[in-house]
Amino acid sequence: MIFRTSSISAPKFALVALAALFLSCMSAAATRSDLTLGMVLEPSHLDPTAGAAAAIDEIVYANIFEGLTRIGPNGETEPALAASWEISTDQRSYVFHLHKGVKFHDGTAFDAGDVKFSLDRARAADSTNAQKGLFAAIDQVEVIDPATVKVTLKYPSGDFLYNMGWGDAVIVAPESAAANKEKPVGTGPFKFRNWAKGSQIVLVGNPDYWGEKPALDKATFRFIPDPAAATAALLAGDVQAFPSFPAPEAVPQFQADPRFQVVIGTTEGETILAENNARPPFDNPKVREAIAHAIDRKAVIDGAMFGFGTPIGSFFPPHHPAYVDLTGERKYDPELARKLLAEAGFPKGFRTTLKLPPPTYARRGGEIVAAQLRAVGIEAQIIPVEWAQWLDQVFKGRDYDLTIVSHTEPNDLDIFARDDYYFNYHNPAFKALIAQIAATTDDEKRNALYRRAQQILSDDAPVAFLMQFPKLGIWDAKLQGLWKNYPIQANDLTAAKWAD
Amino acid sequence: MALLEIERLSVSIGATSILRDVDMTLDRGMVHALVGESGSGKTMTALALMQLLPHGAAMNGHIRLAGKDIATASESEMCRLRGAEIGMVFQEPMTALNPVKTIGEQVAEGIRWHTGASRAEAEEQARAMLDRVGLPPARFPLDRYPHQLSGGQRQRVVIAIACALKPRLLIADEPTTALDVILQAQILDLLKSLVAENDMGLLLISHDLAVVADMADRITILRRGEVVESGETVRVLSAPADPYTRRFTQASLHMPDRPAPKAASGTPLLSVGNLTREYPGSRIELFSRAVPTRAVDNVSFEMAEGQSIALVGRSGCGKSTLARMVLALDRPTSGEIRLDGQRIDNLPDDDALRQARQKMQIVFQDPYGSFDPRQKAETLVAEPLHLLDRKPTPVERRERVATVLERVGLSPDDMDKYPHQFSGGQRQRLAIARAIITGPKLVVADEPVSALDVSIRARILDLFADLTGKLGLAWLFITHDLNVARAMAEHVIVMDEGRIVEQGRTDDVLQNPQSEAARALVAASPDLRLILSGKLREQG
Amino acid sequence: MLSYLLKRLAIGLVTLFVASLVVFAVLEVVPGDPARLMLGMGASEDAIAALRDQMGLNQPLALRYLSWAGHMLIGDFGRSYTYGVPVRELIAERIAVSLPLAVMALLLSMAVAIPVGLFSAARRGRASDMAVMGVTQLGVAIPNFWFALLLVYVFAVTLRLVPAGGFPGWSAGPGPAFQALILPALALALPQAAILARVTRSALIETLSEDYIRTARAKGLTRSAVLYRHALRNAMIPVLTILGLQFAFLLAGTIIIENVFYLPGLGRLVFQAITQRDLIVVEGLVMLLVATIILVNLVVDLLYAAVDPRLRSPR
Amino acid sequence: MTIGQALRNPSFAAGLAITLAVAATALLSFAWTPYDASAMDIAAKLQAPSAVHWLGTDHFGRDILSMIMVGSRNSIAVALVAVGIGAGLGIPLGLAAAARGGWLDETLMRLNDLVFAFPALLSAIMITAIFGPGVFNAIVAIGIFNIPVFARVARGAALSLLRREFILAARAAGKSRSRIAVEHVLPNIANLLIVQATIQFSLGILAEAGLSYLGLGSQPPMPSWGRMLFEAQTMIGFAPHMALFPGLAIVVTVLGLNLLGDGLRDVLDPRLQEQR
Repeated sequence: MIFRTSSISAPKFALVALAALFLSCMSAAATRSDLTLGMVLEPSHLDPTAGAAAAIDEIVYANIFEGLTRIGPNGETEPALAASWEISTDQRSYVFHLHKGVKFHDGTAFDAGDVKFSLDRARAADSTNAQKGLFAAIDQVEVIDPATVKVTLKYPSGDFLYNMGWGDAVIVAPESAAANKEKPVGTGPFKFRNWAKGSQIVLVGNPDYWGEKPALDKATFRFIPDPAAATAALLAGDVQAFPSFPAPEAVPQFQADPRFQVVIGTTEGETILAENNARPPFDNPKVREAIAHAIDRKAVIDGAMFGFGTPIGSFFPPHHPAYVDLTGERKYDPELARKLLAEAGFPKGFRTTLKLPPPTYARRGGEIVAAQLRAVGIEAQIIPVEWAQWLDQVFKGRDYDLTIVSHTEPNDLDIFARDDYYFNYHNPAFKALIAQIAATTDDEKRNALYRRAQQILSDDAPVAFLMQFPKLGIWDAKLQGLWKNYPIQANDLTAAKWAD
Repeated sequence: MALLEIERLSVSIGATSILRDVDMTLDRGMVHALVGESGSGKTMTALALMQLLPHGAAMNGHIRLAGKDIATASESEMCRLRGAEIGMVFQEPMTALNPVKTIGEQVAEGIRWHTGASRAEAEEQARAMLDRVGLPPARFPLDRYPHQLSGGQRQRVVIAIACALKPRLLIADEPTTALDVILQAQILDLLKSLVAENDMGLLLISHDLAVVADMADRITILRRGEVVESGETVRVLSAPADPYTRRFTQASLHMPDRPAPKAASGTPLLSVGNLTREYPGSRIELFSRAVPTRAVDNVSFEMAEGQSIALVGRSGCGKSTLARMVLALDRPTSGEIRLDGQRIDNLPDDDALRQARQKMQIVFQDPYGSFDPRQKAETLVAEPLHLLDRKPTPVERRERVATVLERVGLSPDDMDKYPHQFSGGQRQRLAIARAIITGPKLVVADEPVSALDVSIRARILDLFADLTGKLGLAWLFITHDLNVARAMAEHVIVMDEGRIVEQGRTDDVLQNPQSEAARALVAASPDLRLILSGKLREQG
Repeated sequence: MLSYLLKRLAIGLVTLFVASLVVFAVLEVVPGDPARLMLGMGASEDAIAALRDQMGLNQPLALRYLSWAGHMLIGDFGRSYTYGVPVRELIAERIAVSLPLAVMALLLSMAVAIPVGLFSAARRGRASDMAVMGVTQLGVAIPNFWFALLLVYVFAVTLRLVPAGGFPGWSAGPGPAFQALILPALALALPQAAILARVTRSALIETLSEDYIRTARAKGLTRSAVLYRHALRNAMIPVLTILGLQFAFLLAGTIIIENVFYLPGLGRLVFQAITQRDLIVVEGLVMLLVATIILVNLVVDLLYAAVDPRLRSPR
Repeated sequence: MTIGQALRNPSFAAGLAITLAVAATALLSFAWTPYDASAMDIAAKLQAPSAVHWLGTDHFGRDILSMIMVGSRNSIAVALVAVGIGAGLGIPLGLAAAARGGWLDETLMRLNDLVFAFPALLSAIMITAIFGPGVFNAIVAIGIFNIPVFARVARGAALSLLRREFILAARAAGKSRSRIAVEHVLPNIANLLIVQATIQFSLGILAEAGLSYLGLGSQPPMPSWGRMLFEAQTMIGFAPHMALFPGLAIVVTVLGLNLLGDGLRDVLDPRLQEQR
């Protein structure tokens, strides 16, 4: 704990001294090897193969569990449990060579059988894996020998190695898989110690780790959903890092404070105003275009995110090599929006609803968007919903007009090609394009196709594109090795360490 | 040297003068009565002596206790005097004791406070004191709580508290007003003997001349905060010098001129046969059957038209329950009631009962509680007109109200006043007006004058007599006061523990009671005339 | 007295039973599928169906009620949908925060209110009484969460004396744990203390006008002796009533305050469980709170009897 | 008793003045506010109080004074309707329970117990979980908990009144129970109910603020005091004015109502009235 003694007047000193005495033990150590991280959401359990919550990966990914491959700090696919692999020329069979001498945290050995078990389990009929689509291409998994696995695909997949790096594809042991929700057992550099529900989860260093041991020997993830409390906890030193800080309004305060470093990175979160393309008047392209022109992305970013976030003109992350800046295509132009509305048959605008899930970006952004729509004549009634309702009503039931949400999965451009997706957007040309991308393994060719896809979405305006969600990382100035970006939602602590 | 000398005592609250130049002297072993009607300043005098006047009261003059002026004593000096030198007994035994402390604690508390005695010593003294006031420790252990005692027993506890340290001066403020006559006699006896035993001076505050005549050696009569007359009790009461005193004593002795009762004819107006009312008892244990209590037990009597009957008895003897059943406000467990030959005890709440109600009405004891404070006199008095078969028009209604108001001695202009704008006596007239507006044949009057001052009570009694003559009404007076029975009814029914123990002509029963209950009642009821003549005879 | 208490107990049990029906019925119609929430946006329909089966959500309603209520009778609150642990364990962890908080707040409010009430009643009508009552009037008007914000602003943000929120856990030692509970307890306690002080004062003043107070004064007891020996205990009856009600308010208050200070207590749990559609946790918690309130009322009834002998024995 | 006499009671006078001022502000907001309360000017966000924006601006650059003025409508409307629901249903129930007694009384009182056994806030959270947050549901949630309060007060007061002799006199005059309840009981307990209504009104304001603070009350763009506080919470470190003023608005309003209630209790006390 750090005190700015200069700000404390004399009479309060006794109290402060007392408080300092209580807490002195925490600041005494010379070089620390422990770290407390703040997280907004507490996961409901810790098994990444049985739940979609980003909060699970934010704790266990790369720390407790490892997959065949892993996704690195900049989104690159790297080897993990598989030291190397060979791909057949038809791109349909992969042979993975596994690291030897790897042990699970419960002492059982890791081998090819575990890989087969994990992949088969994930794609089984009764599997509760939230991302079964990742395994859709797999036809067969064979154990060649304890250190070699062969995976045969039904069709070539450019994303296969990348997909195997997701948290949902980590390798678990048959002995412990059933209990992973409560007591996760993986092969990673950290072991699960304990979980105080509603408060924190503690990991400790794994002395038997097969790879290079991390600098930290203890990591505590503390759950602080409230932005104000998050600010306070950082200021008080209760947490030393908040990799994804929830209160953009408080960031300038930390930027001005030399005790902290503020690292603004990127995420895979394309944040959009989704429109129900099947429901009038949003089935009318002119209405959708009008909405696209009615929105001032800068105001949304300034107002809801206090300036953090990158405006996007289509559904693609700006840090991706294939990104095209299309923000100029649908410019903020309320006059044009009104005109388009009139052309669509709504000269006086119309009334509609805007369902907002709980996160601040959605609620605040929604208020601004509603105000902007009101300015062109569209009266959008705000209906706040919980996530459970949002999933039920909006995502599954497609019972909505407008909603704001951030799509955080990496590489998820294909959602606009899905038939049953909640946008109700159907464009055969776009669908064909996505199919083509999936089957293309050459990077340059893929990127070209990606650019075309971006352009289609900008032209069709099935939804209004707002911004790429920023990663607001704030941590102690002496802390090093945390990820700047979120190519995948994870807090990989293998490289984290304290400077002296 | 006199025990207590009060000299030019004046008390005022704000601009209102409560007491003006009150003088009084009380000697050791003497009983001095302070008498007056409500608002005369009796209680204020007592509180001034104790220096327990309400917040904001200012006091002047001298109060000398055994020669020492305590009017200027400091609060801490007064604390030393109160309880030790001056004891006080209050009017309401039901509320004068702390409900959450045992009687032993409450008696011992003053002893410990003043003498610093140990708990055990103080308890020993408290036990002796309680025994002395008639609460033997064998039957009334110290750990009893007030709610486990009856009113009379509680008043004994209050007396024990007041006399625990044998104070030189005892002040008793209407100590028996809340008790029935039998308890009144017992408590007065107790006070008298305590005074004699300890050579105390007793300042007895009362509005009841009969009580005072029996108890007091000297008397001071207060009126509106001033002394009107003072002197030896018998002398003042038998030969009053001041006109107010004269009126006061006369009112106390007042007997209204009652019209001669008519000869009874044919069917009785009211006939009550074998009437019983039981209330479910409280279960002592969880699984035992509750024993019902009988408030009225197999009662039968008849009333002729135009007849006045007094129903007398100690409090709790069942007379009020009986009255409520007669008025069909409560249903009997068994037995029957007939009004004008028609059974009314089992009528459903409909037209038939409405017809019956036209013939009977009620006057209550409390002139304050018997009116809805938010309605005007006209509405209140006219309320029973609701019973008529044909509802009167507003004009007719006003006329009828005006007529009955005049009949009871009020002005038709009073119609637009609210109850709180009337005095107590006027309100009782209003209650009578309400009772007679439908032209009933029977009016039940439940203690109709016991809350009124003596002079007002005399005039209300006159009004009753007047109405009996003019309207041919039959009255059922419910009272514990034999003087009211004597004054108003030719026939008296004595009740005890739910049963009728004796009935007959009033004079016969009261002069020569046969039942034990009636004898006790008569013996305990002070009769001013008899007491004065007795005392005068004693003095020769 | 015994039969009175048994009757109250019986009424309490019936209330609890009806409450269980109400709670179950109400929560059944809450929209939102817990299984879908757990698996998130990318989940396939058959994965969700498989999870619903695992969670027992596909059984008929009546059967689920009976099994839920039956298990609760033997102290089994079921297993949390989202956390997968027994609800009882979750509650046990959270109660270790909420209970100390509520008790601290209750004690704090009593420790402030009763002396203040006594002080004010003893100085009735004087300037000091007026001033104190003015402050309490203000205290009653302050919403506890706003007060909490002010406390955070002053003590945590500006002075940095205590943490602004969060709970280090009892394992961190009593010092830091209490430190984390001080502001929330204050925020809960002071508005309640204001109410309690006013009730104490008016109950005392009411009692001071009783006849037995005059009896006690006539015994020679000083004003303050009368206040402490006679008035206080009698005035406790309305004060107890308010204390009983306040406990319920405190429980409700913890829902807001635990959210303000981010304390992992029952209040947060219930809020969180509702948003996560972890209905079994909500049901268990609501029943627990209802039972607590019924129990507290029963205790208040018992305390009445302890204070007032009239309720202890028949006449 | 005249208004002039009543105004000599300082608590009543102050309470009435504050309450009228708040009500007047709410009415004024229909006609005029310094700015459009929902107009955003994100460039002018988080300004401290100044001559331009008297109470500063919020994170969207909206004028806080205008928002507080418009928000008062919301607070008043919710509390008022909730009290209306509570009184409208609770008083007849309480009177019926007192006048009829027996099983009706027993049943109603047990239902009361049931409602009282649920912490109000918890039930409000459940109600909004089902029907979604919004003004209407906030009103229902607060209103339901007013019913037993009024029922209890009406019943208690009626029971003590029913023991008075003038009730017996009215029965002797042949009036039915329900007629007595309306003619004699209701006017006599009206004072008590009015005082209770002001108390519930102020509690309603607090409850609405609490619900809105938790995001369960009225929804944007309608400003509400509770939600303003919620939004201010994360910015308290650098924009404390956002938390200060809406909170003060709540305190002042509740204080005014409480003072009014206390004053009314004294002013309407029949014991004091009859002495006049």
